[in-house]
Amino acid sequence: MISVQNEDFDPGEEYSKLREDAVDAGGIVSFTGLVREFYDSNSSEDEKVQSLFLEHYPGMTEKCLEQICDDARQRWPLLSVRVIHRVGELAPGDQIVFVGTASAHRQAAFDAARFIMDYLKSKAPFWKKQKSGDSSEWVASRDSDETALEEWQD
Amino acid sequence: MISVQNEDFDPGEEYSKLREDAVDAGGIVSFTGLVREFYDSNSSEDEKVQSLFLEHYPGMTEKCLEQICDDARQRWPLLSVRVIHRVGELAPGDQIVFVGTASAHRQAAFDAARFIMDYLKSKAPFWKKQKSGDSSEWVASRDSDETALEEWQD
Amino acid sequence: MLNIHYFASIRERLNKETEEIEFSQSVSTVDELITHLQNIDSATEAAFSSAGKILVAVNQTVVNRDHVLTDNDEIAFFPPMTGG
Amino acid sequence: MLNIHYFASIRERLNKETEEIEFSQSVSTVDELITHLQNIDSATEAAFSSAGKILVAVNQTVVNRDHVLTDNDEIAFFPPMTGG
Repeated sequence: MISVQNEDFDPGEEYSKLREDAVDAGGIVSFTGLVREFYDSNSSEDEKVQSLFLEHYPGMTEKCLEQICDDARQRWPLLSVRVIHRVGELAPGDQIVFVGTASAHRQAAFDAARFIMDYLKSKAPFWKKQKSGDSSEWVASRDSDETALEEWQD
Repeated sequence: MISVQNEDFDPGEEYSKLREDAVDAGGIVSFTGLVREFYDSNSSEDEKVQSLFLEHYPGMTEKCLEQICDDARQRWPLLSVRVIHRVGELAPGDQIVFVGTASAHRQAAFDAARFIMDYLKSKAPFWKKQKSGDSSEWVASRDSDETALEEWQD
Repeated sequence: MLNIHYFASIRERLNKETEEIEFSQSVSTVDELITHLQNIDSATEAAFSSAGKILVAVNQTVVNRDHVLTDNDEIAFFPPMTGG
Repeated sequence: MLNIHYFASIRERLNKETEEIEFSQSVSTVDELITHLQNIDSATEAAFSSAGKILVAVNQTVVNRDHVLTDNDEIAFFPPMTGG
């Protein structure tokens, strides 16, 4: 199940739902991504990020996330999958993304969660704009995020 | 921080503590292991496991878990690590182990959590005895758990 | 009609979110549509040439530039994604 | 004295959790200690020969069978671990 939402989420509650849904699960992996107080790379001063704005492509976002979860289910025997991605205005320390996977075996749960995060980073239509001081700029995509995907190519 | 205990734990609460402790974390990974209703391999009937007894080596267990966490901290830049392992009598569906890792980057958090679980499985002094029907037997170690460790060898 | 959507930095450079373009033989591929859009005004021309890598989705699926368009397609232009 | 602990299936086969053995030159390695224990009684002999892989820890660290013992060591025998 996937959600794209403005509201915050509760990883503990999401874990409980995964555990309820996934009968005879042997392992449940949860990943929560948080907004970091990273620094503005284009700025001469090291200004803390004050806020992050998450833009997305309604419709395509949900479609992409469903596709990524389906791909994960094809690769690993998952009992349950949950993805939440927030959009809109966020502050440093805020929760931004949740990925939860349940499987009979721990390796499948770990691999699937990492796979979903890797794909979600550079294949789902989200764009981050960060505000620091008086300036705001779009966050550039990172080569390391593209490289992470190579591991999963057949 | 590590705990070896009879009592159950709350993964949601553990996540909240990790998030509090790990200032400027970018990703938090939680793994929870659950007792499966697996089947008695020596039995001719496919009897459901009724209970699992976890024996351990007090003193050495804590020492091993600390060592595994230290090794993980050497390999990855972790902001916080949490391991809980239950001992004593458990039933199918019960939570048995929790591993939580927080890092600036998601890959480090994922890899460290998987590393800790892989080592904990076959390098920390825990032994499982399962009861199904009238018989009880010690769970045999699995080759796949040893193989999982090979990935982490230098 | 081709329904065009712009996102993130591309949207800001063009200062518009959407536009509609008459579907015709001269815009039968994504590549031809980009050339057509660049010919309409210099702002679009500048935006497309300076914006770095631009991705294209047709009907909400990322496609290559030689993708063949059909009438009523939903076309989106955006920079590389930065989710998660 | 050598303080010996048995765990899990080994403990059950021997029907004891701990025992103490006088430290001496004839039990200066883990290997020699095992031989010594097997010579004491046939139950121990049978347990050690039929139990499959047995791991040894000295002072709570897993060691090889050629590990050299010192007086007051805490020695533990157990089957492969099955945690998690």
